[in-house]
Parts: sequence; structure tokens; C-alpha cells
Amino acid sequence: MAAPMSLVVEFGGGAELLFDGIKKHQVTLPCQPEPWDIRNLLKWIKQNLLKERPELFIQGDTVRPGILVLINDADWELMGELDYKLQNQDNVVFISTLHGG
Amino acid sequence: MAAPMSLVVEFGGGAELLFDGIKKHQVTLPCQPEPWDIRNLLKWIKQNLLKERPELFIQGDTVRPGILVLINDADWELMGELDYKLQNQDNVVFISTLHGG
Amino acid sequence: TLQARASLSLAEILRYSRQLVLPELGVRGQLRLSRCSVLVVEGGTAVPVMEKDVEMSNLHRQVLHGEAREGLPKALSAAASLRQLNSAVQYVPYHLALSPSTALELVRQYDVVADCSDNVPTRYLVSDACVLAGKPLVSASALRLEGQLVVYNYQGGPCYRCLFPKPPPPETVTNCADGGVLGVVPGIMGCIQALEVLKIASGIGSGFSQFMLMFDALEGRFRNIKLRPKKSDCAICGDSPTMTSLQDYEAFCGSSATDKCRSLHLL
Amino acid sequence: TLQARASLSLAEILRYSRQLVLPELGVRGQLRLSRCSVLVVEGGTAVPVMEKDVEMSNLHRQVLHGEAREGLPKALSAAASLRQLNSAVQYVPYHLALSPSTALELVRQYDVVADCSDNVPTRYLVSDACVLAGKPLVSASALRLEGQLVVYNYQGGPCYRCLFPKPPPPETVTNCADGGVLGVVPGIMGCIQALEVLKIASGIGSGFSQFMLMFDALEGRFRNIKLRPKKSDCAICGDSPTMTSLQDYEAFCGSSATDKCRSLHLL
Ligand SMILES: [Zn+2]
Ligand SMILES: [Zn+2]
Repeated sequence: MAAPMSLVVEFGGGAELLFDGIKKHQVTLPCQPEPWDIRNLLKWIKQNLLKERPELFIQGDTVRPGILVLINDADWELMGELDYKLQNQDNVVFISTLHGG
Repeated sequence: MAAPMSLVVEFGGGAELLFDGIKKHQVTLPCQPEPWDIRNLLKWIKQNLLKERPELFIQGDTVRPGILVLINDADWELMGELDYKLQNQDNVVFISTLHGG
Repeated sequence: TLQARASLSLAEILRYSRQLVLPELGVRGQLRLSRCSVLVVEGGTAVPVMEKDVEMSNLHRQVLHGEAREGLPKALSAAASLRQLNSAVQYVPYHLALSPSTALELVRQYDVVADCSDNVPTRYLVSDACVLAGKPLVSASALRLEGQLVVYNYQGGPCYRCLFPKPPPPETVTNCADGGVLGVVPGIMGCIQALEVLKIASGIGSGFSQFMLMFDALEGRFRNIKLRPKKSDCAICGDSPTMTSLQDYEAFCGSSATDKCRSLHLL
Repeated sequence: TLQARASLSLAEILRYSRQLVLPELGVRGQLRLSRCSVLVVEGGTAVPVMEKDVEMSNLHRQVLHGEAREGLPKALSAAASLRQLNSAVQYVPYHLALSPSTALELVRQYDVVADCSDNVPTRYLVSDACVLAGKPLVSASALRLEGQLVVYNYQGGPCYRCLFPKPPPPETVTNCADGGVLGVVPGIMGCIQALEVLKIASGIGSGFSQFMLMFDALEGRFRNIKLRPKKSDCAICGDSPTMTSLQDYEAFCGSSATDKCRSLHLL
């Protein structure tokens, strides 16, 4: 049984526009039988934070192309991507890449 | 008896020029009867790291005017200045203020 | 093709005296700079790279274009402004659209590439051309009150495609015309981009290979993000690349290098 | 003294369209900007603020001065360049040295002050004048490959004297002529300074009151440092200030606002 977990979840690069324009979210994840990983977090975000057009954020069970996921200021690819086991106080950032100039 | 302590000590804004031009120092402080504070650290730096002209870094028992001391990215005034008790893995920065433009 | 030189002229010593005294650069670094060529890929808000004319709505952020330049090709306006600042540098304005058929030959002629373009197909095109030509790419972008900068294809680090193997869905891509941009944000990102070009060109090296600089102008906060390394399965820079030449980037991205909005209006 | 206005002109809407769409700024913020006046205190490498002529050794970093401007007063050169970029803004070049007898009256006429000077006496003079006049001060500096930025005297935050009650010993002070500076570093710091001025002027507000931005160009790293609050015992902004007018800053600092090195050569 995983204890409740506090995270800071951030959205940037325009991804915040799908979340009422709010960039920084203090999040407490409830207790659940299995440990929290990014895969579960994405489902939780979709159900609890996402305000509109989920397909612009999630495609299948992962984030859509063009969004970088950062766990404690590192690319999630370095951390195990969807399988990364969240730790209390982790900082997870979803950042849309910019193309403007 | 305080255990040996690891710190990152950094110099910047030109203060590094008194330390062989090296900005970042991984430092291990030896065991000593009383806890390590900034006052002791300054003495230790003077004896162990400072390469030249100590009066450009230390005046009396404190740093000379114009050098800001930062403990874990905060002004030392917020942390108790000379009396701050160092913790293992602390980051202490001595930064000379710049005036150029 | 600039010649290597053994010493600086008196005029160069006068002009650059304040940075020649820096041990990190010195005469050696300045001499390297003096023989380095940089390709700057610019993209107006609406039209592909290097083909854009100066518009009124550019002026709030693009300080290379004075008011009197309205309607001039951007490449020419920029070169004229730069020449006023430093006449000793050679500027070659290309008033043309970068395309898969011309990009590789162009990129091969330069030592470092700076991508300041504004659309996804061009970002892939420039990165792929840099991989095929073996050139480092300093890529910066800005939108609203945010900026991002990465150095790609440099000292064994990842390329743009390593980070973004699949293009974003076209409906998620926002440009400066739609999303807006605070005037000085591209200025800040462009100056940092110039710094990284200069560090690479002078041999100091860049800290942004496999790192992204993220800037939030509202908060006033910069973050350095550790990125993935070069991917062994990258289609263009990996161990067994499936791409050996440039492709059709508009088809790949499902969007055109010209302004999405404008295209919609035309349809 | 600029008038408050109820709406933007068509030319302004065209020029600023890309930032008018930003909810953080909007027409409201742009209107505030349009009636805001900013005093920019510049200091050449050798001579006090606003009294300096353009020198060859300035050009590698001061992009408001083209080569043709060599020998012109800097304030005039800068105003001429800015006028080419945006003729709708009013520029008032002051070709004079800021002094304790003139600073306060000058600062009182402006809404925000940007300190780009290069010596300690001027830093104290500008800060003290801003405290006495009740104006926010955006202060930026650069040397070698580093930069620092703080907003002083803004929304109850500290002033320069809160941070530095005593001036540094003159022998520890290095200027750009002696220490050098990489050309683009002041450019980066100046753009960020312009951003903070713009945020304060438009009502967005700055995150650098009681915070210092530190930039290391070699590492490519920015750090935000939490500073002490306003000091109740500050000589000028504290609860019982001992200073109620400007003083002799060269005597206070034990150094002159003119170049230390040059003075030494003259002796
Ligand atoms: Zn790749
Ligand atoms: Zn004060």
C-alpha cells in the first residue's frame, strides 16, 4: 500500500493552457495498492487536472509527441519514462516545445 | 564531536581569482569538538584555500564589504551569518558584486 | 572559407580589447572566432526561412530592423544593420526559402548553425541537414513569455530528432502570430544563442549539449534541464540511420513551413 | 510627464500586436507602458555616467553604437539608434555626469530607473536617489563572463545600501577595462534588465525584488538568490534614516567615479 504522495506538477510552453492556464500545481496523490508511476500519474492528471481537449496532451497511454516530460529537472528518458516510480516531493514538468522565433 | 562534513564551496564575481581561479571546491572539513559554523569555515578557508592577499577576502573575522555570502542559494543574513551551523552537503557561495556595464 | 590567421590587426585589438584580456577567450579564441562562419536561419512569423520581408509586427522584437526597413527582405535588412555595427565581418544575406534540395549544400559551407526559425518542418530540416553535414546547431525559440535553447549534434550529444522522433500534431503547434510573444523575450534568447555560438566557435565549448535552457520571463526563472543522450536508434544520427538524405518535411510534419493560420484563411 | 491614454493608435496595435494578445500584458499593460518614463543611467568604462563618448573598445558589446558613431557622445548615439528603431518613443539624451546635486531632481521625473553604470560611487548615488524619490531601480552589471541583476527599492524590498552598507575597498573593485568582459554578456544582462523594466512599467511586476539573478556565461547557468529583506537600520531606507539627502559618493567609496586605472596613470 503506497502512502499518499505530494508532488509538484508543472505545465509549460503552452501545455498549461489545457489546465486553466495554471502552470504550477501542488498535488497530493491518494493511497493506492500499487506504487505510483508516471503511467498512473498521467491517468490521474487526465481525470483530475485536465480541463479540455485531452488529445492535445495524452495520446494512447503516453504524452503526445512534442511534450517533454521532466522528472526533477531531468528528461524522463533518463529516469525510466512511464515506469518511473514516483517519490514523495518529486517535481514533474510537462513542457510543450516552442517553435516560435 | 562534529563528524567530518562535505561542502561545496564556490567563489564568483572575481573572488575566485584569490583561489587560483577555481570557482568550485569540493571541501571536506575535519572532525572538531564544536560544530562547524561560517565563522570557523572562514578561518579554514583562509588557512587551506586562499592563495593570495587574504585582506581582499577577509577583514577581521568576517568577509570584506562587497562580498555576498550565500548559503544554499540564500543570503547569509537570512541564515544567521557567521553563526550559521553548517550541515553536511551545504553549498556556500562567496560572490563579489560586479559593477561593470 | 575563411583563412586561418596568425595574428589580429590593430583595429581588431582595439575593438576586442575588453574580451582579449579574458583568459577563457584570449587572442587564441578571438583568432578562432575570426575565421568561423555561422549560418543564421531565420523564419518570419508566416513564411519560410530567409524569405520574409520586414513587417510592422516584427519590429517590437526584431531589433535588427529599423522602421525605415519595412517591406525590405529581412535578410538584407539584417545584413545592412550588422554592417553598420561591424564592417569587418562578411555578411551573406540569402533571400530564399531553405528547402530539402538546398539546405545541405548551404549548411556544409558553414562551421556553426543558429536556428531562429519559427516552424516545425524547418526545425527538422535544419537539424537533419546539420547531422548530415556534421555541424553543431544552436537552436533557440520563444513564445508568449517563455524561451527554450538547446545545442544539438555537438560533441556526441543528441540531435533534434533524438529528442523528438515524432513531430507534434499540427493542431498543437502555436506560432508567434497566434500565441503572441513579449518583445524582449526573443531578444534574451537570441543573445544567449549568440553566446553559445561564440563559445563553440572560439573553442570554449557549450554547456547546452544534452541540456536545455528553459526560461520563464514571468517568473524570471531559468532552468537547466538534463536531456537524454544521443539515441542509438535515431533515424538520422543513430547507429544504423534509416535517413541518409533530406526528406519532405511538410509531409512529415503534416503542416507547411508557411503560416498555418494564413493557409486556413486561404482554404 | 506623459499623459494617461484610453486607447492605442492603429500604428501601435500593428506594431505591438504580438504582445497585445498576451493576457499577462494585453492592451491594459501596453497602455501603462506607453505612459511610462524610464531613466537609463549608463557609464562608460572610464568616465562618469552619461558623459562618455563612444570608443572603439565599446563596440564589441554596446550594440546601440554603430562604427560611424565613434567619438560621438554615447547618449546622443544611443538616442539616434533607438529613434531609428521606434520613432514613437520620446528619447531625452543627457550628455552629463550624474552628480549628488543633479541626480535627485532627474530621478524624480521618471517612473523607473535602470542602472547600467560601471562604478561603485554611481551605484550608491543612483540607489540613494531612487530611495529618496521613491522610484524602483533595476540594476544590472557584467564583468568577465558573469552578470548580476537585482531590483531595488521596489514593493517594500531592500535598497542597494541594505545589501551593501559599506562600500568595497577600492583595491577590490575591477572594471571592464581592467577585468575585461565578453561582448555578449552585457547584452544578455541588458535584455533581462529591459524585461524587468517592462514588467514593472506595465504592472506585471518583477520577481527580482529581494532576489538576485546571477549568470555564469562559461557554465551557461543562471541562479536566483534569495536576498535579505529591507533592513530596518538601513541608513537611507530604514526606519530612522540618518541620510536624508545625497552625499559625496567618491569620498564615501574612497574612489572616484572616473576610471581608477587612468587616475593611476596620471599620478
Ligand atoms: Zn538523433
Ligand atoms: Zn536600504
